[in-house]
Amino acid sequence: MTSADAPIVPRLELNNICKRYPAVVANDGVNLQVAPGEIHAVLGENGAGKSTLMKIIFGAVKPDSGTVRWNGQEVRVATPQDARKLGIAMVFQHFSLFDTLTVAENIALGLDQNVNMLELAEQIAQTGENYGLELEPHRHVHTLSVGERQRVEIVRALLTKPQLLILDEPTSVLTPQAVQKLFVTLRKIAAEGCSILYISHKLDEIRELCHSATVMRAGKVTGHCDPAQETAASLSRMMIGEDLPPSAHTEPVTLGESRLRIHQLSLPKAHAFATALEDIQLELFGGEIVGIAGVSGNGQQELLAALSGEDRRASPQMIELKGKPVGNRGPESRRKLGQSLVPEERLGRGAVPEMSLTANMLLSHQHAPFVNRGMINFRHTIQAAADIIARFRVKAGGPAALARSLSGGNLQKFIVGREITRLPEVFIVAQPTWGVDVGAAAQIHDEIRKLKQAGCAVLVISEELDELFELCDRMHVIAKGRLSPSIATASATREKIGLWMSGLWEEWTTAETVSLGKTGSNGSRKKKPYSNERGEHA
Amino acid sequence: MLKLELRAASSRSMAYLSPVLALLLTIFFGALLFMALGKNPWTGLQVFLIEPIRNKAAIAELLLKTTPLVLCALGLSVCYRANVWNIGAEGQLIAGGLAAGSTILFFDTGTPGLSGGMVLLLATCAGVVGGSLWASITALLRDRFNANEILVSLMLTYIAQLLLMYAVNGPLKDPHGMNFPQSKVFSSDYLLPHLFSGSRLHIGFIVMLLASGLMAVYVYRSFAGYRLTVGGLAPLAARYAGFSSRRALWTSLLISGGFAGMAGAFEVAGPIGQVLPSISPGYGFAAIIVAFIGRLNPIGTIFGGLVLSLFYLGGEMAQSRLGLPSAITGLFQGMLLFLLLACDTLINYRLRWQK
Amino acid sequence: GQKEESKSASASAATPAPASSAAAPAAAEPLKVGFIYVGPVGDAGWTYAHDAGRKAVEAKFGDKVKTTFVENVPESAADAERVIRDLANQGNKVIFGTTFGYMEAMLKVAKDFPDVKFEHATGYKTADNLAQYDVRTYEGAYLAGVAAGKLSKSGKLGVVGSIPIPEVLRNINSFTLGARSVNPKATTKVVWVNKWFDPGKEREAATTLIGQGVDVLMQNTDSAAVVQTAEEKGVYAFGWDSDMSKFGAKAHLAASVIDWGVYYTKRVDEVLNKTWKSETTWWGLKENMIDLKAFNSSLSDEVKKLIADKRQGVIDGTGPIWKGPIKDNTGKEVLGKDAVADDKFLHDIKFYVEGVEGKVPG
Amino acid sequence: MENFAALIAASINSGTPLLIAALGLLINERAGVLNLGAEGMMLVAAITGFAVAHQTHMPWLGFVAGAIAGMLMATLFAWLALVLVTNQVATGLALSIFGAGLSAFIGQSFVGQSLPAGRHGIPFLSDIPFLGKALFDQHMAVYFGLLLCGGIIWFLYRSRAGLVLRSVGESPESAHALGYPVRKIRYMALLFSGACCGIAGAYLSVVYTPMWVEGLVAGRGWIALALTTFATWRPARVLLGALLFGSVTILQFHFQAIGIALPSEILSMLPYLATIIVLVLISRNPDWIRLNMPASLGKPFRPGSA
Ligand SMILES: Nc1ncnc2c1ncn2[C@@H]1O[C@H](COP(=O)(O)OP(=O)(O)OP(=O)(O)O)[C@@H](O)[C@H]1O
Ligand SMILES: Nc1ncnc2c1ncn2[C@@H]1O[C@H](COP(=O)(O)OP(=O)(O)OP(=O)(O)O)[C@@H](O)[C@H]1O
Ligand SMILES: [Mg+2]
Ligand SMILES: [Mg+2]
Repeated sequence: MTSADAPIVPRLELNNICKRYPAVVANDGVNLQVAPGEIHAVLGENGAGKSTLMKIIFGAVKPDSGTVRWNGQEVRVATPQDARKLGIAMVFQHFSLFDTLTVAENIALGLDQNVNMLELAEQIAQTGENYGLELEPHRHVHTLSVGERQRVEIVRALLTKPQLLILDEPTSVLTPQAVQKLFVTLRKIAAEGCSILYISHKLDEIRELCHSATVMRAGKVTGHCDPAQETAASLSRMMIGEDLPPSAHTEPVTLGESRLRIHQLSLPKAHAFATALEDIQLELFGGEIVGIAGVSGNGQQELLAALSGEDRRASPQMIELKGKPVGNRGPESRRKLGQSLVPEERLGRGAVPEMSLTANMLLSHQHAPFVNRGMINFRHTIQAAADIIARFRVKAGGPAALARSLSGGNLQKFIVGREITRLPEVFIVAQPTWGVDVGAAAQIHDEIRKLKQAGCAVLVISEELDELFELCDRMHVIAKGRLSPSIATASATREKIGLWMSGLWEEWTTAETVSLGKTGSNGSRKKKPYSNERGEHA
Repeated sequence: MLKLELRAASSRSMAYLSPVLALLLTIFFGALLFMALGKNPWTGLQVFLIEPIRNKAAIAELLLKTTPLVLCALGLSVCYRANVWNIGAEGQLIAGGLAAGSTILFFDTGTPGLSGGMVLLLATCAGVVGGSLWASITALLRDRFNANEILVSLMLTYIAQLLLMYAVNGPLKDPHGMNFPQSKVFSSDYLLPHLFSGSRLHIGFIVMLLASGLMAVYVYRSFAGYRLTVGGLAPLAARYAGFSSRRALWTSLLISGGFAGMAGAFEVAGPIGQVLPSISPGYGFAAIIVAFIGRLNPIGTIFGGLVLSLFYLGGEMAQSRLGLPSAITGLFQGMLLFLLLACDTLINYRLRWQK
Repeated sequence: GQKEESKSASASAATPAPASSAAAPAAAEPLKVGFIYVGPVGDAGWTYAHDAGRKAVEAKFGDKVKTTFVENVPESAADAERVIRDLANQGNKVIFGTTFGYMEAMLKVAKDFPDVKFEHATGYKTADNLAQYDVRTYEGAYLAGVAAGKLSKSGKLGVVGSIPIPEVLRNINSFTLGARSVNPKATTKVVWVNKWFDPGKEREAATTLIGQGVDVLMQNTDSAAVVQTAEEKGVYAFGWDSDMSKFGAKAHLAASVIDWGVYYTKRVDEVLNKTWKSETTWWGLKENMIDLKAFNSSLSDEVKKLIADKRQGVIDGTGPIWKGPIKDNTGKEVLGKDAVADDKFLHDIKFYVEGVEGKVPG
Repeated sequence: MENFAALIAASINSGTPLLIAALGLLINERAGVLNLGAEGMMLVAAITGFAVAHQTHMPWLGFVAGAIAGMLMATLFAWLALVLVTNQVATGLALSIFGAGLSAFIGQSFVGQSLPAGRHGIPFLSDIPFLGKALFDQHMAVYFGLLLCGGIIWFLYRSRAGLVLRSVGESPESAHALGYPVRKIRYMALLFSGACCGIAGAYLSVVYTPMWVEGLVAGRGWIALALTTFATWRPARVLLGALLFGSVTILQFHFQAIGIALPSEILSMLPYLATIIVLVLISRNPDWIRLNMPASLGKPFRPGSA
């Protein structure tokens, strides 16, 4: 290919790209160059404008101004079809797959010319062999695991024989081991001369994989660099424009009594696309933060539904809240026992988008003085909403603002605030800082720690390992609907947790699983041999 | 090109302006229509919109027709708030009318029995129960079998109509009625008392006003109403909060059926005064439009009801005064609903010129 | 209640609308005549026949009358009452309500407008200013039955019925009696559509009957669908209420045609001459209000002659249609030997005569 | 035997409008658009088709006019539901209510008018005993319906365009990301469906009845909608369902004619009862529906909003 000293014609060159949305400037005069065969990282915080930029390159979003040069020629990429014709392929941040279609059909949809399905199957097999991306062409996508789905996306991209492959946060859903596997593939692709644009905000990954990097903040490019030469701290300074706020150090807390106990919780699939829960075992004590790690789609939603009371199929004894069997009780009766829960989706589940913040208070404040004899006390509710807005520094137009008018982070702060002001004894939170900026994330983490200090039992379900390592006293891993034994954060490594995320914790000896709490009963408990309770899963 | 742009927050004023705008546009298109039919648009609009409210007696007729429309729409609003697409208010109205009529016929035997007021109260209750029962079939099939409530409630309307035909051809037929398919005429004791002499406007109108007020409290002030609204706007949030969607389904359908049934009872015991093979000229369907124009707001439905009632009477007037086809009513109704939906876009979007 | 109604008379009279016409000098002012129709006028059938009657009034009296009609008024009394009241308020002095369902509404409005003459078709309640009128459609059906009995090869006749009220049962029975008077083995099958006017259902019903081997159809419904279906399938049918021959040149044997004009012109004349009285009128062949007309050119003279004879017999009373012994189709005798049915008997028919298959619904 | 052949023929005849309309609706539902306005489209198409056939004395022109009318109605729906992103359920209801009013209005002067009845059927084949009468003595539209069914099976499962259509119904966001013009595809699907509903409506007024009367469609649009669910969005099952409903419609009269002692009003309920029962039987299993229903059915999509 190109020799090092010859003048290199960049594969892709962006000049002064601007894209303005009603509320934000997503891209503000962005310049970017990618050389042939280069793995180029674009990094930045949530909302920095990375995805928008990639969609502009791929023709899915039209820029307001700016030019794109492709192999030295100025081009207009109006549609993804144009992009594919040029040799640009993209793997989207949110998979663009079709659940009820087969792998082969999904791939065919990413190719522009009509293809014979038999030939296509062959090509899929071929590509799979070349890059270690095995796929069964006739399976329906909804039966695939998240990793397999990503393979479909990548194979689909590769089959267009791209000169530039764009990957938008490909690792956010992968286990550390799967990430390593992916890197092998990507390096191979790059070695064949294909350029790769790699989007992430995970600094270690970028330092490990990428040849060069462009850093974005609030729509602007704040620097180009060679990531291998940088430290995580220097990169993050470019990303957020300041040093990371120091994480508040907390005093060790003495453990309280058992607050939440999940005992042999098994639930069959509620519907065709769901995950069955199998023999979940967990105990949570006052004054500790326990994390549940895992790749999304491994039963987190189902577990959360069982814990919140939305799914009431469990038998009463399977879930005990402060010693009371509640497996078949609804959300409200669990709230009465002192449980608060922050769901993963803010808009639509944690809050009603089209209702005011005041009205959204009532989702979890259904008792006096908010509701008296079936009638709503609006004065009190408005006051409570206003208090939360003030205390948690929520940027909102006031208690009357519609939930959907708040930014993701602010809404999350409001919801967390709403649940914390209930003074819970058990606090369950899913993805507490998902898509939230650093400042808000730090604030939320602080609040969670304060709860712990106050003796509350906290359960954090998150896909972000960093977050769990930072917050938790001990961790479980959920995989394929089963829950690992717990492990103290101090003795856990990313590698081990990564392996557990693929469901391989049986190999670890009981000696290594650290017992916890007062009883320590649950950590060392060996998995029971298949008993008759499995019958119901069939 | 004119482009739509999402507003950061939905416009509250547009929410109330939109029905007015839609009404004005309907009138505008109506005027064009009159012109196309070779009529003077002013005369046309005058006959269509002013003639029905020319004097007290006419206004009383307008209010009389508003009553069933608003009653049905009150219930439908609750359903639509809960995201339950009941379009079978017509069938529920018929079921209610049938139940109420049967009750009155049971007591109206010429022999002294219960007082007229008592019977009317019973008949109204029977209407409410009848309508609710009819709606509960939809609820049951949706709840137990997940059957689409839109289609089921509509099919049940056809069935209710045939059931009514069967009843007046069979069990309820007036034995001295020359075998015609209708019941005997209720004695005057068993008819709803009129509000003032010289008009057919009956006490049901007052009940309708009270019901609207009550429903406004229910929807906006009570926690039960809040639960329904949450279920309709964000089903997942309702689950999270612990509000049962099954309960919302049943509550909304029973309320809706109850009100539609009450409307049927009032029609039968009011202006009709007997059980006939046809007791509604499509109030249950027109009430869908009423509910939307009323913004699913119980007080708003009163205004929606007045508008639709005006259209009904205006259509009659246009026919008898101008010789225009009576189908003009249906056309105006459809046009209004369409324009309303289009105007509603402006609540969440603003219009912008863009190249 | 009724008390309020009587009070409302004065209230309504005080409303301005009628005053305007009443105040004008009487001589120049034409007599305003109103008609209320249940269906659209259209091209054939019941309302079409009434409208032809209205036109006959206009043709006869010219400038002396001014007619208005309102069509598509549902039978639900709630609406009919308002429309009738509105017509009265508009200064119409005679108002014809052309379907049974308007009876109660007309009764109520008649109380409030004592100086307006109300005429109600096919009902039975009268008042000082409310008259009843009807037509003996069964006489037409009988003559059609005679033709059918003669022309049917299979001996299986079919009727597409609307709603099983006595009038329609009477027509079906008379049709069967007519057929059996010339072919004692003839039988009649009935399919009800429960509508007066629903071409789709009428067609499906006719198709079903033809599928069952019926080769002559009669209908007691308003659309021409039955005639059309017969034309398509190559069987015979009759027009009903009006001439439907243009819908099936081959199939249309004849039509039982109502001429409401005979009655309407007479009554309007009486109003003009101030001799109008409330009474009950039931006219038929004799008064020329109904007749079997529009004979198919293929009908033989022999059949035509037979029909003419039967017709004459009905008119002069030598050959009454309903003359005993007549049995119902369960074998029970409903009319003893040589007994001739009176109007009360005819009004109260709730059975099928022998030869009609099935059971009376309801 | 003869009798039975007539029964089959009549069932096919009355099932045909359901078949054609439901096949059209299947296509827009496969593209993720729920159009409850089928009844309104069919009504307007029925009167338009009738008026044109009546004025020109060319029945085939009636079909063309019906198809165009259906497409215009579909465009109206598309403008609201796709461009203004209104609630599809409400918009469909509006289309039905509007269609009822508009058709009654246009049809005012055509009520009771009729078209000349004609004999249909395939020459020679229709003379075969039994089979001829049962199957080959029908209007061309019946065979068109069958061809349409086959064509749609091929289109959906064998052609690339069909694959794209299915993908749009499955996940408009993904299809958009891959560069497919979602709204255009949905609009085309709606147009096709409008044309089908239009042809079905014209069939009712030009061939089936053949006459215009207010409310001529009598709920068939709604039954066609139910048929798509019944068929779990598969064309071959639509054919089966249409025949089933066609025969139920005819059976109510057949039962009367052979003297089944049930009130005729009760027998008249049969098609509606059948619809409910079928809906219940099919919807009972949520997984079955979930796996077959186009995932985005009825959900509004605005490109660039995600
Ligand atoms: N279609 C849109 N309309 C309006 N605003 C948008 C739209 N798409 C993106 N934005 C806004 O543009 C900004 C940049 O978004 P973008 O998705 O490019 O961020 P990102 O860097 O990819 O973030 P993340 O790491 O969360 O994926 C955000 O504030 C976002 O809210
Ligand atoms: N697609 C969109 N269309 C219209 N407005 C949007 C859109 N996305 C975001 N906004 C508005 O833009 C503003 C910024 O939203 P955004 O989600 O980008 O915030 P953010 O910068 O990511 O903040 P946070 O970190 O708190 O999530 C908010 O007021 C939000 O309502
Ligand atoms: Mg992104
Ligand atoms: Mg954000």
